[in-house]
Amino acid sequence: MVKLLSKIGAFFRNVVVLKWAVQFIFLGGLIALIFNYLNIAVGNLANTNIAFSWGFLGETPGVSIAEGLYTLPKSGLQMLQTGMLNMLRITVTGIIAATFFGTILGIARLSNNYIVEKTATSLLEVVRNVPLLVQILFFQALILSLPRLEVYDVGSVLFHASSKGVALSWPNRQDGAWMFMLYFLITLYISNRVYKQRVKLLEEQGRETKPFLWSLSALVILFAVGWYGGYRIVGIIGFVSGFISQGLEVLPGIFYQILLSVVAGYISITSVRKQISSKRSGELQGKYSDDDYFKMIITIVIAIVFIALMFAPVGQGIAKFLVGDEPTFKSDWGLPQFFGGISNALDWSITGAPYELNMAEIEQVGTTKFKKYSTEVGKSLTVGYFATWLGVVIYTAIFISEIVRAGIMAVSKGQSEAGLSLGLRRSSLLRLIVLPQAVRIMLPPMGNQYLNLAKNTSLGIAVGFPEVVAVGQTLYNQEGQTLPVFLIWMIFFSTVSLTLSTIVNYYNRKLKIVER
Amino acid sequence: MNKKAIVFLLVFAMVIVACGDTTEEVAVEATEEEHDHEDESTLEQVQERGFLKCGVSTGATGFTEVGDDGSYSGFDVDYCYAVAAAIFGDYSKVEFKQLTSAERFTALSAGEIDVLIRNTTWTQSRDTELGNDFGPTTYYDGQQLMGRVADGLSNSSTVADIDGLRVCTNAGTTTEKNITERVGLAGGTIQLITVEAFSEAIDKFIAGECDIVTTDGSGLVGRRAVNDALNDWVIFPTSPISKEPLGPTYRSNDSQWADIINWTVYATIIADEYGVTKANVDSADLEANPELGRLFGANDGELQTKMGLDAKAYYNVIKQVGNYDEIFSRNLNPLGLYREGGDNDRWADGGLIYAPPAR
Amino acid sequence: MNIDIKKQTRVIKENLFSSPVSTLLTFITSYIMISFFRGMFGFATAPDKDWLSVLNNMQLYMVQAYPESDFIRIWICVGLGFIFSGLSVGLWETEEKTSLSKLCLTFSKIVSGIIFLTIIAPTNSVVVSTATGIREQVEVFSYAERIPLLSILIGLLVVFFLISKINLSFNKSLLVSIYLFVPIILLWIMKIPTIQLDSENQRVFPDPLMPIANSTKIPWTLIWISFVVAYLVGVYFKNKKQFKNAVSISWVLLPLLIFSWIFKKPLIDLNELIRNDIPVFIGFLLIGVLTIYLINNKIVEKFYSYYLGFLVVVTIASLFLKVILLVKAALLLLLLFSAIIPAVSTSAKGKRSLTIVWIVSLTTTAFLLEGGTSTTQIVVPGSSIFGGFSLTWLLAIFGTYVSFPLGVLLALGRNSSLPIIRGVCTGIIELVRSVPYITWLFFASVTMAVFLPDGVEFNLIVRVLIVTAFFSGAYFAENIRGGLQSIPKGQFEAADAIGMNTVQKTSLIVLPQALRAIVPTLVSSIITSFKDSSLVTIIGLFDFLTIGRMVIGNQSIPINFIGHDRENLLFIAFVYWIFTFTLSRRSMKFEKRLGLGER
Amino acid sequence: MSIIEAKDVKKWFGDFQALKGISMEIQEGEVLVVCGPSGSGKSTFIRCINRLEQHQEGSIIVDGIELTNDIKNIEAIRSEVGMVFQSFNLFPHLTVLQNITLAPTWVRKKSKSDSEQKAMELLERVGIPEQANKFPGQLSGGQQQRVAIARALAMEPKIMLFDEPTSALDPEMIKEVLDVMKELAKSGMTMIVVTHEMGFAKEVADRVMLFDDGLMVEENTPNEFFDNPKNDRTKLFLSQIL
Repeated sequence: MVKLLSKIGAFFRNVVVLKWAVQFIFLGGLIALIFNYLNIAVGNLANTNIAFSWGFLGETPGVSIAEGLYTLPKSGLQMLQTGMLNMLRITVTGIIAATFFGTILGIARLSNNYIVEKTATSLLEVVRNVPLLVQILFFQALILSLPRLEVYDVGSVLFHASSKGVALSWPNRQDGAWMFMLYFLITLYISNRVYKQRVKLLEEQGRETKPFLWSLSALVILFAVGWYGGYRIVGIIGFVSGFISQGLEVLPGIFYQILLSVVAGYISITSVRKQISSKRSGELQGKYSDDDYFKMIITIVIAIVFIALMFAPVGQGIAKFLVGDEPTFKSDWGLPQFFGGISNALDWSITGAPYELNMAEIEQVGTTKFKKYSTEVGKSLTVGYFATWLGVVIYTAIFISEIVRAGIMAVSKGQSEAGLSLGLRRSSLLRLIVLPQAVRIMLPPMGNQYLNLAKNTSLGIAVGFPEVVAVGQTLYNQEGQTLPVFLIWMIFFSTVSLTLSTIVNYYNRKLKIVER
Repeated sequence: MNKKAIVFLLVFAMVIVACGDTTEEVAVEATEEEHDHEDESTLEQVQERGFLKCGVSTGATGFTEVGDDGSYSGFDVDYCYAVAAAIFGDYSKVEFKQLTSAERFTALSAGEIDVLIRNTTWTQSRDTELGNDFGPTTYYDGQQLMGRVADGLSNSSTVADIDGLRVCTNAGTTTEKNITERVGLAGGTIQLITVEAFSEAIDKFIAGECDIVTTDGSGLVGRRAVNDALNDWVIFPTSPISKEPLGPTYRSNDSQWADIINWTVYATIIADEYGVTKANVDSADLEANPELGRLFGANDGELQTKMGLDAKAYYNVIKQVGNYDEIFSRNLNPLGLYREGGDNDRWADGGLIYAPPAR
Repeated sequence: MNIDIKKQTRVIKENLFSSPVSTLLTFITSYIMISFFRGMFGFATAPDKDWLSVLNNMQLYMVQAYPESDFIRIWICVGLGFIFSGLSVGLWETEEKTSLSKLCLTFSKIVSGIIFLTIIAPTNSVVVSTATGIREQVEVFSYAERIPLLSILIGLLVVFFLISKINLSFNKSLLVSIYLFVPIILLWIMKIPTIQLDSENQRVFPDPLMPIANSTKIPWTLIWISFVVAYLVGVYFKNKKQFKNAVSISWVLLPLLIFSWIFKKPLIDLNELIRNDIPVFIGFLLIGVLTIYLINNKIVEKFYSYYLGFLVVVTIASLFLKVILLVKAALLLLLLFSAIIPAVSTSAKGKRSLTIVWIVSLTTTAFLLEGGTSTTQIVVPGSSIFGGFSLTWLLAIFGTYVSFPLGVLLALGRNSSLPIIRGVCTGIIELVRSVPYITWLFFASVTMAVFLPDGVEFNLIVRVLIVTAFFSGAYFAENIRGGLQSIPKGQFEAADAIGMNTVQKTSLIVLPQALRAIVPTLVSSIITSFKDSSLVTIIGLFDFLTIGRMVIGNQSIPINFIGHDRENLLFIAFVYWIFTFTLSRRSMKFEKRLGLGER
Repeated sequence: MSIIEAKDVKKWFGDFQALKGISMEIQEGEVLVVCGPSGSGKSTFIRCINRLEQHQEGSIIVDGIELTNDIKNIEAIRSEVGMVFQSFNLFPHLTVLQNITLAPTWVRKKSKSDSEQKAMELLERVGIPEQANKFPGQLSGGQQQRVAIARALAMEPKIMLFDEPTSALDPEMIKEVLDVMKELAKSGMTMIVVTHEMGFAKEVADRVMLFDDGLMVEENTPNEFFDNPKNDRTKLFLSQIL
């Protein structure tokens, strides 16, 4: 008896047992807590007559949106899509602009010129210490204090700003633009290959092969060929995706459910097998620790949960979405539609220049006296877009300038001395020694700033820019479904953050490897 | 004594100290509320608490305004005061909660407020789906549009004339949907810019970002009276594109509470019918007008006491806040909103303001 | 003199015109800066701007609807803040000396700057005339105004030049009180137009000139005097380490005190106070002090574990029994102290420090309980809670308060060796961080109510604080994790090797090192919270920004400020800037000093 | 009776096998020097003895207690076994005195005055009593390592483990640390020392062991080990190191 008791005692004193017991108690408590709150939520929702449902995604919200893909969305999903695209539009252009201005400002802060340096510093101190929201509101007030768009302001202009927003001359996309863009990417790849090839030749044969000149001329030639119609070769992809689209239309929703389940199962099984085989090398018969077992189990459990979800209503919903089931979601983002869209965009019967440089145009609305900026020709930015864009770009640029400055300062001292002692010129010193290292220091904090920029676009709600949060708010004001909208926000923003950080991490890793 | 236990206690105490303040606050509130909710009627809760929690707008000229010392005034605010006067005999026992349009119904159903008097439109879906009930309409409003004469608009313009224009409105209300639907019916499209507060929409209109601004007629008239020095602004179409009856909102399933709110509104209307005002309520001839007598508690105020109120409850309302006409003219006349000839005139004069008899 | 000018020209040439590109840049930047200033000046001084809409609503801006009869509470809290600042400035006074001539040089630099700005300021500004609706040039800064102003400024310059000849040097920290003195003097002498209403509630035209906010003159002056006194006290006690510790602890506890005393209005029942609270307080004070002084006595030491066991039992029992809250809290505090007393109070110095800490914490607890447990809230006519600038600060400080412990826990969890806990904490941190703050605020304002049990209701501010706790907690966690990762692995191994358990390892070895590394982050995070709190305007909380852009622009009764939100926006931006700028500058200086002291 | 008994100890890191079956016995009061090329598993082995690493097969018995997953045994063994690290691992935020008194007060539950007294004695013993109130960052490497030894001794261990205690030190500091260790060895402490200081091994060791590739290649008395090694691997090792 005593022996048994002491055995039980020893069992509970076992480190491994303790470790997992603590964790499972924690997990159990957490699950119980979540379950409890979900229960409460279900009860409360029942009391207020608002049942949790995704139905609003398919219903017509009956509200129009200021700008974006669908200004008169047919379904809640289309409305959210519009908001998401608006948000992405501002994020992508904002990141590019903020990096550009931030780098300039960062260099300006290192400038020897007293006035330039002080101006950059005072800009930093002002922008950094005022809340972004106030800045965005201020920019809006600034644009609104511009003159109205008057009756006599009609015709084509290079640039025009008024209280209605800003209009710029712009290379407008023509029918072939998507094809050309794809073609251009391929061109970039080819010229990169040419560069590497020539460098290799240089190294092997030890003669001057002018890699830069070669790749540049390849780029120019291919670009010229593409611009005057050569881009139509990409139409092959469109042709293929047309077939794919037709093929996909036949497939029922259950196919996707099964396909996703099989993929999940396959991934989990291969990863478990990998883990098992990694400990099975010859005579060194490895031992599994409790953590290894846990990893295997959790992989399998996740896969099972995923598969189960695939056959639950969630999976059916996803499948419906992928099938592009018109009556349910009125979405244009199903897989057949997606490939159909590609085949439409990449059609080799399209001719003409891919882009056309247009002046901004102020046009008359119908037969009235009202004027507006043309949305077809040139580029017109609404006040909300412009204020938000300016706000987030300047705010982020300021932080980026600090990062750039710190990055360059961190490298420049000892490294510059070393470089100079090798006889490098100042320009090549910056290009070959300082920048590559500074970029490596700068990249992780830059990634954080990009994420902040993406999140800060949500402040557009204060100036009437219909990004995803503003649109979501309008939607739940109409339908009362706050919880689903909140979930959609979460999924969307998590995806954006994850994508951004993946990209940044990819480059980070790449640069690290290059360094070694 | 095991040292491990002490360390555990230490950490535990640290956690308590660390979140002490919020937990305490939470605990106090939680117990208070649990106590409150033991099948008590809203009236009992309010009386026990000692003040009324009234939900109002975050800012609507003429309806809810905050003065430079944080004091409240406005048409909706006065009705909150009236309800407090009826319950406590003291109009000042109100705690205002300023709510955005998005959170107002959540706040009401969660019990954060006792009554919502926040230019809220009475619609079927809100009445049925959200677990609310609506009191008598205090202000008959309707959505209209405002443009400039200089742009070629006049008060005979219609919704069809705004095809292709940029329209500003405020978010979270029925106006966004109304205008989209109406323009759609007229075969046009608009570019709709939605901002949070109506004052921002007006700013955009003044600056010229928007060609048209739309909201309830009362808001438009009010702002035109203040901002349009040139007499250039025009409100159209003459008959509003929607019906927006605004009035108090409360949780359903509490008829006693509903009666109190409803009859507070009716009392102001009836007093107006008899011409009884704040100033002359003491000299009102209750004998000659038995309806007034019943309402003001002359004969024991049996009806009021059955509601759970003081016999003098509605006398207090008129004495301290005033009748409908006083509330209206005090708050809305300065903005250029008048009752005469409109929907909000007395029913006898062709308006819609009508109260059931106090019998 | 001649050489001096030559030198100056050379410096200017080197700094501004060293190369053609540099020269071009100099001109372009100067042009942009000057035209930006002229634009801003024209925008701010245009006659359609009614700056009285800002001045007249100052009370609304600061405390919203907090009742005037209770303003004394706010003054006491602000005063406490200043007293502690004074003490801190005195205690951590720098040895740096500055002289009157240096000070005058700074002032003359500022005045010269203002002279330059006055000269380049625009004369006209374009506004839309309300009478005709046409844009027109309006004179905003006439030469008739400019020239007297310039002559005054030049006069000042001369005065400063003369004063600078006086040879007088004083301590740099003393400057703070001089800087504070200037606005307070201005409060007494400056007169500006103020809105007055006549008997019929009509605005009196033209606006009569009145001193700035009559009602705040005396409180501010008193506060300034107490600041100076506190500063002197601080200087006097400069070398007392215990005093420094006490002030540091008080800084942490001060917000709690302010919180409980601003929101709650305790009914002070003198009878009960004398019969219950004061004896309990004194009793516990004595027990604590006795324990501190006697526990390491050889005879007493033997009974330490019995004493502790007894204390644990009594404390646990008291938590379930119906005794006054002060006893419960004091017991808990005593237990906490008793656990650490034997380890700390071995030396006379340790005993003294511990006694001070004990007295301070017991007193604060007692005060907190008096305020915190009282059910009587301040009755605010209008809103349940005050708003405006006070709310902004409340959100910033309490956001940090609640998020810090959570951040520590999350960071520890993420760094844990236990996979499930690590996974969950990582998940929470990443999920919370990936979504913008504004969506969390929407969650607080509309969605959270769904998750609360029937009958439990949190004020929106409490809900916002909960959400903020998670949001900035997640950011904190990332910063703290950086601190944790900077601890070498050997530290853990060494702790293991001397036989410490996980809790001891964490609390004695890991956290002290990690937290020290993130002190600077703490300040910058308060600044971020302060700025981020402006977002609550979108969910309709009445913070500083909301009042400026939503409330004042809607005022029509009795004074009409409809549409005047641009000047308010500019004012808000300015106030935010002043606060964050000074705070970040101070923290930078403090950091530098901290760093120097440590190494 | 032997104080440490290891039988066929095996340890894997992932699929790399660090220990391939080590067996040994150490008597009380014995000083054992372990040497071998880097990566041979010598550090891993002594870290297994106080559970900084977990062995997967075989058994280790310290002072009659078997080292299992039982948390009670682990705690018991850790308070019997002191350890000194190559990189000192002093706690930088605590003074020298606090570093030493930390474990006695918190783990052994001794009163602070007692442990401070003891700490001062130990500091005298390692020869740096005047440094008691300095922070580790203000000391030299040799002084830090001596503090680390004092810290380990403060727990009054029966066994001391030294994991290359001198390899992060300058030559002149090595001597002062080795002197302390010699003194300790003479006082009859059971010690396992991983080191390349062959002079130390010759002078104080009772036995010397050579590890290679996770196996114990040779075990011998110091004289035999250096003058007459049995194994070719030992000869090679000695020829490289001497």
